[in-house]
Order: sequence, then structure tokens, then C-alpha cells
Amino acid sequence: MSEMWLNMGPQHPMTHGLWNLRVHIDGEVIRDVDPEMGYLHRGIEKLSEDRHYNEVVTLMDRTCYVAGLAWEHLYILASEEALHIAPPERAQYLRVLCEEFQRIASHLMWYAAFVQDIGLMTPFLYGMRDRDLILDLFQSYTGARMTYEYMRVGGVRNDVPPGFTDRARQVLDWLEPRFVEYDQLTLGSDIFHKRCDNLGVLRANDCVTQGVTGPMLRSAGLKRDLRKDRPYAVYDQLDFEVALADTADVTGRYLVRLEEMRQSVRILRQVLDWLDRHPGPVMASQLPRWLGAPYAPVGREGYLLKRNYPKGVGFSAVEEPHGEALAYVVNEGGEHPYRVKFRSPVYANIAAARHYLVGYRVADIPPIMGSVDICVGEVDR
Amino acid sequence: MKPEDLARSLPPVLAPVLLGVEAFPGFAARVRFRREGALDVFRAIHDLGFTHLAMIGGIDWVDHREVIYTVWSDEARTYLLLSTDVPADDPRVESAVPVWPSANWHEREAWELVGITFDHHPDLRHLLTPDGYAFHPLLRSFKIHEPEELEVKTRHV
Amino acid sequence: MTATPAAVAPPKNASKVESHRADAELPMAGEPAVPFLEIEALRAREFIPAAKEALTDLIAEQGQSKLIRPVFNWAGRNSLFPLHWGLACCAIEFAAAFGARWDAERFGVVPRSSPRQSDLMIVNGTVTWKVAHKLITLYEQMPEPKWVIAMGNCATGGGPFRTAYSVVPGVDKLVPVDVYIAGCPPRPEAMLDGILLLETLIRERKE
Amino acid sequence: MSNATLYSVSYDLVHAVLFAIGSVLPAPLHGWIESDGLVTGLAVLVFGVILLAASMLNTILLIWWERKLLGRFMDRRGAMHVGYAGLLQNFADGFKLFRKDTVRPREADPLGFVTGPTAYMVTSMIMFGILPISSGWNSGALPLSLLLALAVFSFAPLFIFVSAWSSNNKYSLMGGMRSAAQMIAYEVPLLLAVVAVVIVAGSFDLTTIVYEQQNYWFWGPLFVALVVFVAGMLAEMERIPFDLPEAEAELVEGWNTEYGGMLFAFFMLADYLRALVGSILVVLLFLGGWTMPSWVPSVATSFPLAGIVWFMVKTYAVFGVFIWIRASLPRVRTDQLLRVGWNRMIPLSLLSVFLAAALVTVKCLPVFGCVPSPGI
Repeated sequence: MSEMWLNMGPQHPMTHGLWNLRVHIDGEVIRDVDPEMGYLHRGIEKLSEDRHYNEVVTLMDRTCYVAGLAWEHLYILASEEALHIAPPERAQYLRVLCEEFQRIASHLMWYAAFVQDIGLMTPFLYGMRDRDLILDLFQSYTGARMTYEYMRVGGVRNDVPPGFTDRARQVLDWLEPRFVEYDQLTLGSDIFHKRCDNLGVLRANDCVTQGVTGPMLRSAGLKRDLRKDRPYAVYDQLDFEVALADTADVTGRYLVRLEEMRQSVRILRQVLDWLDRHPGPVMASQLPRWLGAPYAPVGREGYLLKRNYPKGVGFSAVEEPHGEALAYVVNEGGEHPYRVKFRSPVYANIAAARHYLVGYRVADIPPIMGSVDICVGEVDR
Repeated sequence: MKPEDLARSLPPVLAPVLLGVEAFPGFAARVRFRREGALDVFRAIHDLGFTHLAMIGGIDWVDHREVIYTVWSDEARTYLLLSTDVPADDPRVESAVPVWPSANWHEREAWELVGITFDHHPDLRHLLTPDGYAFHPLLRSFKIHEPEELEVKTRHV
Repeated sequence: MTATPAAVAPPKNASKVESHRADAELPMAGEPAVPFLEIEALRAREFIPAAKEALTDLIAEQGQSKLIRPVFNWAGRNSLFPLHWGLACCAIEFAAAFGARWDAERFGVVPRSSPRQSDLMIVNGTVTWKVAHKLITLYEQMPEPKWVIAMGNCATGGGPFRTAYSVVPGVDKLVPVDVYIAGCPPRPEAMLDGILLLETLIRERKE
Repeated sequence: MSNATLYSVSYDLVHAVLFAIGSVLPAPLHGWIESDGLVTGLAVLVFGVILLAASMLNTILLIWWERKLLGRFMDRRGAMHVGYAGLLQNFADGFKLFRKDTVRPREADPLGFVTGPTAYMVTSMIMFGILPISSGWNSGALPLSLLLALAVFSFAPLFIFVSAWSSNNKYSLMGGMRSAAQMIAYEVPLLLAVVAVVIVAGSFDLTTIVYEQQNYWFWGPLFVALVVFVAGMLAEMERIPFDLPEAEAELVEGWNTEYGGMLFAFFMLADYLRALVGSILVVLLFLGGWTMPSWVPSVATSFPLAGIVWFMVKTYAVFGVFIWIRASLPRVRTDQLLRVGWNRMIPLSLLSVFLAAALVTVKCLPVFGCVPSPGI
């Protein structure tokens, strides 16, 4: 076999989404790669300019469909800053609850997809099974499995139902032993280490130059976690550790994600205890009328036009399951955001593909790209 | 890091291109500069420890366009906003790729969606829209249609 | 969506791939540098009789004998291999349907990665114009008999991205759709229900 | 049991039918119809058809067994709505694939594209004419049946490569290359492991090898050879952890990416035919074939067709182990696979040959007993 370009995608089992990895291979060795994105470009930033502030939340769920609540949180934090609205504390705790549960669910989805990439069939089913338990919890208070539309400017749509915290604790009790089981299924196998050790290495300084964030960065030993470094919501009141590894390879990313799930369980237990002890309102009381009541049907009519509302710019940075997500919302005094700009962590992680793929083999592409944890929705937006 | 500290630590040669270092919600500061000295400003900011470029975005203010750069410093643990204005009839600015290689895809996106040309960019081609797509959708002049309003079902290949 | 009678494909030929070959009229002389593509547009209610006739023709061609026809019909409806690809959000629910709780394999539904080996294309997500011609290619690569399920609101009619500049408002603008599943995204039960509905449709083609 | 074999049954059947036909025919035809040559020929044909049908049925049952067992490993149920417990699911799959169009890509080579899968299928089916299933249940009792079986078994990489090359697809090509490299690398240790068995049994005839295991099955004293043989067999059958040629994650469907319809069914069926053959070979060479140890009560070994029943039970158990491996191991990489093949498997198989020679010299082992003297 001589050198050739290979199109892996848009329909390819490796991609986990809709994108195309063009690989220049020599035999089985990768010489160059060129990711081709945009197959899922839905113009979310443009559509946001045509929607009310609370309607944009609908788009946020679909931006990253495995971490919808984290993206809702990101957008809501930015637009609250742009609109000068402060949410009540219970709403902030509920948002943290959402985000951490979403982190576990997203990582479980990643685990399911990743192990399938290296040929393990059974853990895929286990990951999906345990993820469904978390989705059941989401369903009990947001009404949906994946697209929640739960957060609102000024708070959250509704409180959790009675008995929720106990059910959530049951799920956490079930999950913690499962993490050990996951490790046994993967790390317990020599073949896993043969496949994943020293694979897709991206050292810390390369991560910084290429803008790579999230578990990929932390697996290289650089301790950067926006929940600690730039605490938003109520993360400064919660006790947790930043998951770290120093191998900078696929195994390191695996370890970091598993540890993050454990830390999320730890955070969630604190949040659940707090929620039990502090009942209260979940929406800000002083909302401008044109934003609508939290239970008002979302529609294009029925809103009062706003006049002379102060302008503003909102910026938020959230440690999404995939990495650092940024939002920049410009409020120019209309009912709709003037401009919404998002920064997706996976976007930068894929852009650096050349730096962690070249030199490895074709058979290494699935585990490496699997360890990046790709969500094409938030890359293409 | 306060805006005044930042302004003091920037080299004085940059004074002609700097338009102001001011406080900004969510960021350590906002650094506004003329587009002529963009690369020098990038280098100076990068040397201050802002090694991680998080995003580049373009905003269409109809009469002019604004390019925003969000950078992060691992020492100061804070974000910094860089902003420069480009005229709408000549929307071009120097590429940040020599300073921050991660600017590559962000600039490609800003080029195709907001129509800002980045000079000396190594690989300025379409990223999200199909090749040959002739519009800049994130401009205010680009209106959103209901699909029924389209006369002919055509698309770019 | 203005569907003039001229844009409606003759139902007789609906089963033939050529009638849906959208790239049959690819770049013509005098067109701009960017080749534009005409895509035949059919409405949902026009597709259903077309698909019915196509399916009947197909069975009349291939299962001549009254003895063999029910067997092939039974086999065809009980062994639907969907194409393994994920477009957007619905792909996650598509994957969840193959998880332990729903286990779509109970019904003989096994995803295949190669379009040559699949009989069912589940369009599980938003279809953009950039991916449209690849979707058509994949559809054409699938051997007859084949079916399409539009899963979710995006594939059915554009969903929340209906007004977006880059989104195809409904995959039935590109390929004929047999079953539409509502939901954003549909739950895995809804997806399985759609597949069972398709099985019913195939069974009814016997007469 | 010993006097009624499948061949004798089919001979009697053909004999009765032909004589019934011959009795009503005029004299010249009468003699020809009842001639021994015609009866024998037809009897062999009937025998072959029955054997083929039985092997196909077993293969389809094997797929079902894999789907159900794999489902159980994964906390789900597998196929269950078509037929009782999904038993008819694979028949539905087969009929559907039979009915589907067979698409040949325009750039594909017409000859190789069709010949490859067909020859792959045919060589896999030939195996069933060679392998003995129970005493008297093989068509040709050849003195070198083991050699013939392995020779036919190793045809596969050629046909896989032909079909992969002629599909004119990059993924198929890479899958075909990997398949050829892998099968050649694992052919050598596989044969060396078999040599160990042959040394101890003193024969290339599979029936003799089975009868040599009356005192003890070979898996105990020849454990190293068993390990090498099973690993090599996994590679030959292209199952996880050695399923690189059709690695679904990077090569879409491997060398059968471009195949659909009936040709794809050929591949699927031939894969499982080979899996069945592999399991049968493990049973024949190491697990005593259709015989059972003497401590098993004679009630369990003397009912009609007991040999076949035990043989099938063992075969399905061996395949169950293969499924278990598939459910719990990740896939290795090509270079690692080849390195293990050449660096680990060949020394191990040489060791097994040495151990077998030592066993023959020593003749008796404390736990297992003695090697039967050759020729019994």
C-alpha cells in the first residue's frame, strides 16, 4: 500500500457524530490529518439573535446533546450578567446539581463510546445502563431525558419534586461501586494497557499552545479547572479535588474522567444535603416583565416590549464535561440577544488533532479520538 | 490583576496602538487597541503570561465590526478580553496564529461567519459552511427566513 | 414548501434509484462556479402512496410465488438492519435504544456500519445542506429494498432549526421517508415504535 | 449404535427407493437402476446433503447461541421476538439477505468480487466432509484427514484478500491486508500445536486421534498446545480480540464493507462455519471428540446418537468460551498481534512439541495415566 488519503467520515463508526477526519496514511502509519467539520452546523449563534433570552435555552440543550444542562448553565450565567439579574441561592445549587449529574452522564456516555472504540462490547451496555439511571432523575424534575429546557434567566423553571434527594442518593450509592467495576473491565486487562498506554500523547505545553482544555489538559498534569480557578455559581462553597494525571496519554484521560465522576459524586452528596436543609424560592422575584413569568408559555406573543432596559455584556466560563466552555452575550436593549458567541472545548481539542494523531497507526485513531470525547453538536453549533 | 497593573506592565512602545485598558465584567480587563499594531499587542499580552487563547469572535455593529479575543493566564488565573474595531468596508486584521497557534480555527470561523479577513493566516478556508458558501451569516444584514419563503430549493455543494 | 405537480416524481418509478438521483443534473454549462443542485421535493402525503406502490412493485417483482412472498415479507420485516450513523441529538437516543434497557436487538434490529448491508436509514438528527449530498449518496448505496425513518423533529421538518440558513427543513426533501417519528428527541420507545410501525407497513404490502 | 451410521442409513434408504423404482421398470433399466455403483453414488450424495444441511443448521444455531449468550453477558436479552426465544431470527436475516439486491460497485473487479465470497464459503463447507462427527459419521475416512482439514482451512486468507482487493475500497483493502498478514502469522503456531497432538496420537487421522484419547483427553498433558491452538484459532476465526480485519471502529466493516445482499450472507455464514469448524477441531484434538471418560455412567453414553449429542454439547461449550472471550476483551492492534504471533506463539508451540515428544518417551504420567501404544 502506498500513501493515500483516507476519509473517515462523515458516516464512520469512529466519528461518534457527523464530521470527517481526513487521514493521510503511509501503510498503516498516519502522516497527516485534516479534520473537516461543519456537517452539523445549524447556525445556533445566528438563531439566538432571533429568539428571546429564555428561548435560547432550547437551542443550548441541542448544542451539546450529551451535556445539555452544562450548556444551559453556561448560557444562563452569561445572559444573567448581561441582563443584570441575580438568581436565588437555591437555584444556584440546583444548577450545580444539574451540572454535576450531567457531568457523570456525559462521562458515562463517553465511557460507553470509548470502550467500544477499542473493541470492548460489554461495557458499552453497562455505561448506557447506568446513564439511564441519571436520565431518569433528570426526567423526574425536568420532564425530559436529554433536552431539558430547565434553566431560566433568574433561576430555574421548577424545584425538584419531594423525595428527589433520596432517589438521587440511591443512584449515587449504586454508581460508586460501578466505577470500580468499570476499572476492572478496562484497566484490569493487559490488552487495554497495550492499546492505550503512551498513545495520543499531548504534553502540557502543547495543550496550552493548542488551546486544549478539560480532561485532556488535566491528564497532562496541568491543574486547571474553572470550578476551582474561577468559581462560578456556588462551587467555591463545595469541597472537591481536581482530578489529575501526568501521563498525557489515553490512559491518563481515562483515569481523569473516572476520577472526575467520583469527585462529582462527592460534590453531589454535598449539594443534596444542602438542598434538604435550605428550602426556598428558585426564581428571582424582581424579574423584568418582558422576560415572562417562569411558567408562562414560551411564545412570540404575550411579551411586553422592553424599553430603556440597561445594556450590558455578559461573559461566563463553565467547566463543561468536555472542557472549558465560554459564552459571550451582548445585550443591546432588545428582546433578543444582540450577539451570542460560544467557545466550545471540543472545538479546540479537535483542532489540535494533528498534534496527537500524527505518527500513530490507523488502528489508534478510534481510541485516541474516543479519548478526546467528541460532541460534534457543540463544535459545529 | 487589576486593569491599572496590566496597563503598567504593558511595554510603553505599545502606547500609540493602545486605545485603553479598562475594567470589564467577567474579565480582568478589556484591552482595546488599533488593528495596525495587533501583532505587537498579541506578543506583549502573550509575554505577560496569557498563553491560552480561548476564543476569537466577531461582532457586527453594522457601521463597523469588532473582533474580540479572550485569553487566559495560568499564573493570574483570569481571563482578559482584547478587542479591536475594523471598518465594515475593509474588515481585516493581522492573524494571531504566530502568537497563539490555537487561533487557527477560530479565525477561520470568524472569517466565514462574520466576514473578517485575517492577514497572513496559514490556511484561511471554510470550516463550518460548505466550500464556496458566499454569505457571512452572522452579519446583521443576513436575515433569517422561514423555509417557505425560499423560492427555489437550491443549495451549495 | 411549494410543491408543484411537476416536482412530484411519478410514483411508478419511486422505487428506482435513478429517479432520486439528485446529482443526475449536476453541474451544467453556464452555471456559476458553485454548482447548485436541484432536489426533487415531495410532500409527505405524496410520498406515502409512492412508497406503497414502490413496495408493492418490489414484492411483485421479487416474490412471484404466493408461497415465497410471505416468507420474504416476514424475513424483510423481522430483520431490519439500520445504518449505523449519528447525526445529532437523536443519535444518542438511537444508541440508548440499543442499550440494556430497550435492547432493540430483540426485534432483530442490528446496526451495520456499511450502507451496503443495511436496509433501513434512520435519519437521527438535523440534516444540514453540507451533509445532504452525502446522505443521498448513502441512501443510494443501500441496496433495495430499503426504507427511511425520519427520527425526530429535525429530520421531519427542521425542528427548532427550521429557520436556520444551513439546515434542510425535513429530510423528505432529499430522500423518500416511510415513517416519521415525532419528538425532540424521540424517546427510545418512540424509536422502537417507529420501527414496529415500519414492520406493520411492510406486512400490509403483502396484499 | 455402532452398526447404524449415517452412511449406512442413507445407503439403505437409497437402496430401498431404487429397488422399488427398479421393480416396476423393464429389464435393461431394472439392472442398471439396481446396480451397486449407482446406489453407492447416490447414497454418498444423500449423505452429503444431509451433512451439509445439518452443518448449516448448526451454524445458524451457533449464531443464535452467540447472540443470546452475548446478550446475557451484556445485561440484555438478545433476539427474542422472532420465533421462540428468537430462534428464527437468523432465518429471517438469511431470507432477507437472499432477497436483497446484490450491488457490485462500478469499479469493482467483476470476477473477484463474486468469486471471493463464493470460494470462501465453499472451502469452509468442504471442511464438513472431512471432519468426523461421531463414529461412522464422516463421508471420507481419510488417513490424513487432519492435514487435509488444516490445508482447506488455510485457504481463507487468499479468498478474503481476493474479495478485499476486488472491492476497490480502501477499507476493504486494509482489512484484506491485515487479514492475510494475521492468518499467515498464526498458521505456523497452529500447525505446530497440531504437531504436538499428532506426535502423541501417532496418526493424522482424526478418528484415530479421537480414539487415542480414551485414557485421557489431550487438553491436560498438552495444555500448552491447547492454549496455542485456541489463540491461533481465535486469530483464524477473526474474533475479538483478534478481529482486526473487520475492526468496526476504524475499518468500517473491514473487508466486507462493499458487500451486501447474498454475498454478504456468504461471508457471515462462512465466518460462523469457520467458527464451528474451529470449535469442532478443538473438541476433536483436545477434548476427546464424541467419547466420554469412563467414569461417566454408561446410561449417559449409550443412548442412540449419544456420540453426536456429546460432541455437540462440547462444541457449543467451546464456542461459549469463545463468546465469553469476545464479551470481555478489547481488540489488539495489528503490530501487537503479529508480534505476539511471531515472538510468543511460535516458541510456545515449539515448547508444546517438545513436551509432546517427552510425553511419548515417558509414556506414563502420574495423574493422567499412560499413552496408548500406537496402532490400537
